[in-house]
Amino acid sequence: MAKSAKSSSLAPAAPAALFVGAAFVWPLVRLCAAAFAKGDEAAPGIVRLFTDAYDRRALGHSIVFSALVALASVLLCLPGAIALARGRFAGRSLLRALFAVPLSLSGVIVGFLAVAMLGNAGALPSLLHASWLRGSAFTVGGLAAAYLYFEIPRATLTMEAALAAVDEGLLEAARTLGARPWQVARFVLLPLCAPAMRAAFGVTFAASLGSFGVALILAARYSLLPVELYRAFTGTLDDSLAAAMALALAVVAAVVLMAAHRGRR
Amino acid sequence: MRIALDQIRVDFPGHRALDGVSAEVASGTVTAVIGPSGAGKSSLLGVLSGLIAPDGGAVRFDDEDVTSWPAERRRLGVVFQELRLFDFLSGRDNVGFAPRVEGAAAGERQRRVAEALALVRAEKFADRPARVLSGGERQRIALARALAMRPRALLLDEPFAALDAELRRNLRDELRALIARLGLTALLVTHDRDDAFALASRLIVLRDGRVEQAGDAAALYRSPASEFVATLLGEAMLLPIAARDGDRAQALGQWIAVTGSGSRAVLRPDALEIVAEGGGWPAQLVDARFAGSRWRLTLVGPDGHSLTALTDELPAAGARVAVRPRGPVHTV
Amino acid sequence: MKTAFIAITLISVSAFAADDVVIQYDCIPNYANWGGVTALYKKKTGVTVPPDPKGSSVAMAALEKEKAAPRADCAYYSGAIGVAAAQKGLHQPYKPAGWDKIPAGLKDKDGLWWTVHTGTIALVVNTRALGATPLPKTWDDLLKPEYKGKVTYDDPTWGGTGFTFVYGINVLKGGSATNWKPGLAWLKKLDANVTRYPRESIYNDVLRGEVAIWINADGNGYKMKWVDKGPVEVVIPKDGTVSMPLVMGMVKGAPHAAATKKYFDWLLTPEAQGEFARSFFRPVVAGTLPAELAQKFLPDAAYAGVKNLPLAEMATASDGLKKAWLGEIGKK
Amino acid sequence: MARRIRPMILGGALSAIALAVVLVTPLVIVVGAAFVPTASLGISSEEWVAGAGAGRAFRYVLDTYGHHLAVSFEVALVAGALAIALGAPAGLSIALAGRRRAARVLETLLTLPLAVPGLAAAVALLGAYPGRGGDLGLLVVGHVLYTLPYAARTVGEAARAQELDRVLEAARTLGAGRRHRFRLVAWPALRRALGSAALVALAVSWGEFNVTFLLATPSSGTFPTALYLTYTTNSFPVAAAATTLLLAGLVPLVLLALKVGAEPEQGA
Repeated sequence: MAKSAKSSSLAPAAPAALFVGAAFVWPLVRLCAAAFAKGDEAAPGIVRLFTDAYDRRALGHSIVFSALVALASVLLCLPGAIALARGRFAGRSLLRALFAVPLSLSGVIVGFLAVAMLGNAGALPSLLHASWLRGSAFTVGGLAAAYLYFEIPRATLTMEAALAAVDEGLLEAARTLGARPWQVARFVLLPLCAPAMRAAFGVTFAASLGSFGVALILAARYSLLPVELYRAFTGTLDDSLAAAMALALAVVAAVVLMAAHRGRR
Repeated sequence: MRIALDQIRVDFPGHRALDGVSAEVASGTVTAVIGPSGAGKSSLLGVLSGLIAPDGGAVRFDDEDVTSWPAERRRLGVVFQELRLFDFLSGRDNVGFAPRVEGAAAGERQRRVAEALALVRAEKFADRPARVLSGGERQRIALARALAMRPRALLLDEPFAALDAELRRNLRDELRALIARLGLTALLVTHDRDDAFALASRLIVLRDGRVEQAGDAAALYRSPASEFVATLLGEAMLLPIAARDGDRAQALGQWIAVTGSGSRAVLRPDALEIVAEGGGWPAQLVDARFAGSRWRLTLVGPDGHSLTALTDELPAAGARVAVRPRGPVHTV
Repeated sequence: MKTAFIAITLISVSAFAADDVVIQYDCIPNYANWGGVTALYKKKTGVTVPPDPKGSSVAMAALEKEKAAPRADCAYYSGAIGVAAAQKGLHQPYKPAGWDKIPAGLKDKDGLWWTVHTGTIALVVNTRALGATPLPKTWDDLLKPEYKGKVTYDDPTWGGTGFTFVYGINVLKGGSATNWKPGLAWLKKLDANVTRYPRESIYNDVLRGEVAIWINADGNGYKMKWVDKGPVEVVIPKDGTVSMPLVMGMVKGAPHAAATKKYFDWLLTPEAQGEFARSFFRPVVAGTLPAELAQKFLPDAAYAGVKNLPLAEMATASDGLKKAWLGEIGKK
Repeated sequence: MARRIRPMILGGALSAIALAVVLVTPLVIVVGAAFVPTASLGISSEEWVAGAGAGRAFRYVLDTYGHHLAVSFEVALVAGALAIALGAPAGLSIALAGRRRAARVLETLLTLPLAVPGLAAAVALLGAYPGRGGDLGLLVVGHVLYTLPYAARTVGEAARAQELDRVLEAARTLGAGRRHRFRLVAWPALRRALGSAALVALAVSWGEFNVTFLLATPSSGTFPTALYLTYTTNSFPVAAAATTLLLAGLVPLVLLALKVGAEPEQGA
């Protein structure tokens, strides 16, 4: 076999692999074990997660809520992402910076921003004299708005990166073939953007699912799994249930991300 | 420097890239390795440059076995197909790379860089960042970078593939003059016969990892060892031979002078001439177009065989003509 | 992997020098003025007692989880949770100087826990947020539809005050240490009017009017009214309520034991007790409640119906009642 | 040069600008609230400690949570350094190894943590290494888990974009040994990517909350955990001041990362 002198060895990657193994893979294995262990409870955490109506609903809420937020953010941000990826206009890099900064905000800040803006004593209700907005931060709608705020930067920048490869010449070709603007969008642009949108959906879904700070601060009566996980882990010391919830979050997020990134590169 | 390859074998998962290739590049000559894509050309270049360790066989520079030498010790000036310039450096710093790693003193470095840039006439744009140069400019810088190393030989991998026809012809002529002037040994890897004939005096024809034929370029063109070589090196019409009598053979009902012991005659368009009716194969003129310096005629010969001829003048329209080889025809 | 952690820990040397810190679980700055007390202690001794957002139940849970390698030095609990922690063997005995000034019923005979100040479960009402709805007078008023979405109490699995209320209302409604049905039934009815069961201090939310009625310690209400000048009134329900001692305990295996003992001693000094009093939590050491603060409390008559609950019984029932509350109300 | 009017781009740009305004306005209002003593926005509950003036709010935050700021700074530096030390060589060697299966498997392994929510990773870490909760080492490990993948990916993509494997081969044919190849080719080619990866790692660690919240204790909490404290227990101006301090660390890091990471503009 020609050991082509070209292919360099993967040795430099060993330390990083060992680290991720010891700090992530091994703990995840222990997490699975804990989730399936009964301990002094009636049944293993993973079973109780699905038999207990409240916790099951929290898991359901988390998945549905994250999916809706991810879908909304992808559709909302597609035009902007196309402009950022394809357009050459002044201030483009400034605009991208305005998205990059909020991207690095952690959930807890976004939760606080929501309360500051839409709380009972929030700034927006008084600035806009819209009393119906008062306290809306603590409703499901407020929670969705906060999550959307949290995901817009992520969706936009993920799609922008993926859209750089879109060949605009195809749109012009379609026009020369008689396609009207909406037909160009529907039959050429959308298929071209589909991989980027799928990737962005995966990333925003996983981020929403795992987002803990926003839910902790707004903690409306709409139960979300990360908060129940926090309660199980710190409040009732139910390690097996906490492990099961953590495992559920991890598996759902990983599966959706893998599916969204199928066929990338 | 004389380069010799002895029974070189290279296996990659799933296929054998080079299967016992032996060849020689005489010192001071320019040899071209030609073959379709997948024939093993780039593997050969990899083995020569030291970037690929062969599974078998030996590489010798002037009778010294260098098979195990790493690329950085071989001092072969390689101009890659993708050029592979250091885009984070200027043109000038690219050219200065080899002298720098060699540890040459600053003054010496500047002198060698200036000399290399002059050779390829790249002084004007040398100080701009490499990534903003045009295709032709990047090509010159890549060549200068190899020359600045004062290489023992040049390895050129499809050097003109990415350039447009006109630029290609200029650079080709310049490179040919440059190599001659420097007396360099060079090996060119290409799938384009025009490049091969323009630069190389000797050819090595590669097919599926084996040497199909090697030797003087003109000899290979005129007397190819196989149909593969014949069609690779030029446009060829292959006529079946009905009968053979010593150095004469009968094809399409006419007796013609032949060489070689093949069963089919290799006719080149430039080796056919148009004569009055009865002087050769009776043919009907079907199409004629002016191909730059000469006329390209398409004719239909006996029992429908199509013949192509390159001639200086155009026969009168509708005239009944005949086609005849100018000299002996090689058979494969 | 162990060595890697030690290496990483060594690299990231904690920003704290060895003993100029005391880690107190449940040290919420604007609850019972812990912010002011710890700031005063730091000014006096340079020792930092960092703030900690844990409620009493979560603090006890954290101590249980870290039993093998304790992180905390001491913990502050509302009511019986501290006694429960002592029963679980999480504390080590220490009788701070001034031990004898603490009334008998409010301290453990072995020094495993002791009361630092006391409060009373009451209704902390933001009148602006309540709007036109009249002030509730009794517990049963809270069940009326006009209080829908206006009532809140801390999740008992998070905070001790919440637990003290849940246990207390059960006793008031005829339940006992082992029979929780009356209390849970009443709380189930109240659930219709409850906005949310927070798992963090919502002092600011109440002050800003995010929340109308907060069932919590009376001291917080008085502080909002007199110190923060918020539109807040304190209501002691006519059909009785319960007192709530706030206890402290030293963690078994506390990393900074010496510093903790000095800290505990200081907490019972008139200076510290006076600082606590500024948040209208009644100091446990008699005579340290300044007169001008005392007269801002509701008249003693309002406190006539306040029951003192037997802490030991309450402690043993704590885990069970919390799970029952979760099952019936928390997780519905 | 005639610029083709591209309606799609125009529409897209406007919607991007609108979204940017939605994103930035709350931040501006909150940062503003930290400087302007807005009694209306929230009654200060530390009237006698923080006082009304903005300066007092910042001083209150620094007095009360200064330690958390120090821990955040320290954890970010250590985690950032480890992320680069482990991630960069890994990203580079994976990129240079090209199509081999082992390289692709390694690449997936290294980016796996990003697929899993921070909270779950923290629970897993505490489960696998009990008793180490609150130990700064575990906190740093949690942060490295979420910064190492960025470093590996950024460096790897930079190497692939510049076809570094081929350029290194060219350098070898020009006589450059291993040391020269690193110093004169790999380093200049990847310097930008490394810089941007380091800055991103610092920014991620500085703002990290999901992994940190369960791993931290009062003495080893980073500033975001202090932020949570101010949101729940302090007045609005103090919370706004704390948020401003966090942004003061975050914004420069992010903008610098963008600038350092940006490709040199094509063209003269």
